[in-house]
Amino acid sequence: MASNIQIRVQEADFDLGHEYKQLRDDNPSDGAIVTFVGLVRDINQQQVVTGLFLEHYPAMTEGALRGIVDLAKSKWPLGRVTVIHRVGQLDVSEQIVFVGVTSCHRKAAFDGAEFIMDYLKTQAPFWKKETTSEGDKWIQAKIEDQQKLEGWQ
Amino acid sequence: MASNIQIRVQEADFDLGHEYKQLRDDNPSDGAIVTFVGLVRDINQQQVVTGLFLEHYPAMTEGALRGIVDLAKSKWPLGRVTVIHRVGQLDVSEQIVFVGVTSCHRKAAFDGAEFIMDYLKTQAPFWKKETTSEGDKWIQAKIEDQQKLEGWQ
Amino acid sequence: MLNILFFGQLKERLQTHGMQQLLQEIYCVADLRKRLQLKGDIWQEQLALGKTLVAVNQKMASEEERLKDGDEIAFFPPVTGG
Amino acid sequence: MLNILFFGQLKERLQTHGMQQLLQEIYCVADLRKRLQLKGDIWQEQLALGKTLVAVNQKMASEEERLKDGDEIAFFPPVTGG
Repeated sequence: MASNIQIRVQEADFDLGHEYKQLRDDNPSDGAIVTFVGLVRDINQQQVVTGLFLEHYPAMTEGALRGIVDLAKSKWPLGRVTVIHRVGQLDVSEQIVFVGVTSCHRKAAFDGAEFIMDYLKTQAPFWKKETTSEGDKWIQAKIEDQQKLEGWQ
Repeated sequence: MASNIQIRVQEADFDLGHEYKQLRDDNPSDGAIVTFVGLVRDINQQQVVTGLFLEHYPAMTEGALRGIVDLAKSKWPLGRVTVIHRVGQLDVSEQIVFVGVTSCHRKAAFDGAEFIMDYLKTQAPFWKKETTSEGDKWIQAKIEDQQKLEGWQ
Repeated sequence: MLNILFFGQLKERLQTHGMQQLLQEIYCVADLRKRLQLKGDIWQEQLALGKTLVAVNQKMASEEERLKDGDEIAFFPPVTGG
Repeated sequence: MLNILFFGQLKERLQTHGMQQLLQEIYCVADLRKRLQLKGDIWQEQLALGKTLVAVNQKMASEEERLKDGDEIAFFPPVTGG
């Protein structure tokens, strides 16, 4: 079912309506579609944020995302899955990441999308550097994200 | 924050891209947006489905949906919430329901959207009648939906 | 007078959208349910407790909910939207 | 020869994108980590176990993962995408 999985790592923005159409068209057996979009917030840990730089490990990134999607598909009856992650320089309110999942079942679609985001947050090789009112700084990984991951095991 | 809640019960279709834009625009403090769409499946309980009729209790429906959204907002830090539910005659693959939720936190956005769907499924006054290969029949409520609801308590 | 409504499969089985009912000796939802069930076998069966939900003035209600003149009471099967 | 890469904050702190390293007496990830830590105080500190993750040939790896000629080994801080 490899053709049902779309993974893209790109500088360009994406369009939710377009991605949703790709998940929905000619797919009459899946009754549930869940999408997640992550955006650049204007405030993080009490500091004003004016932008974000996203670095990644190009040779590894797509493979890591594909591994996460395969793992999700082994756990739930997912139909189509799209993951898009942007890299490079982003402004406040810009879209960072898209996860879209279809399934015959509502709970599988919710679980699959959340699982992919939780794994992506802790396993995919991306690093964020924020431009804040007090200068540039690398975002530190959150212990909660690691703990949330363990909830799936 | 009543203006952050949009609730619509309508015969007309809806456009995900448009609803997403309403949730996202001028909302720089919410970094997570989760959407759910439910669609008419072509097969249900091993029978071919050719359409769906959705009846509701007009005087009660919007109030019931608003109560569900208020309950979700009391449990998680949700920003904007949109719920759209269609009524009347629908064909296979048509959109039935939309739930869109924004939050500063990813987990709150996922939980809020799933909670609203779970409550909607068991508490909002809608009834589905399927047109199948073996004639029209009212869909029976699923015990799993009731059990899933209890998981939130 | 109570305004009574039926929805979904219940409406089809009873072959009516609703009716009006005098409050006479009806104090709560349970009293009204029992009174309606006296209207015949199909009413007895279709309005059985546990088979239908009830809303009073557009809010989900219990069997103990008290009724007063002018209330709108809706009976319906478990909901199946979404 | 091993091809070594650094990413994120680690790359900035070490002031290098990466380097090549002879396999001599390096059998697994742990050996390589210790060898690199000998390069100075900042290396000692930044490559401390638990502070950096490691991938071998683009897959997350443990300290025990065996290394062979031509492997690509990447060290990086805990990831922060999404």
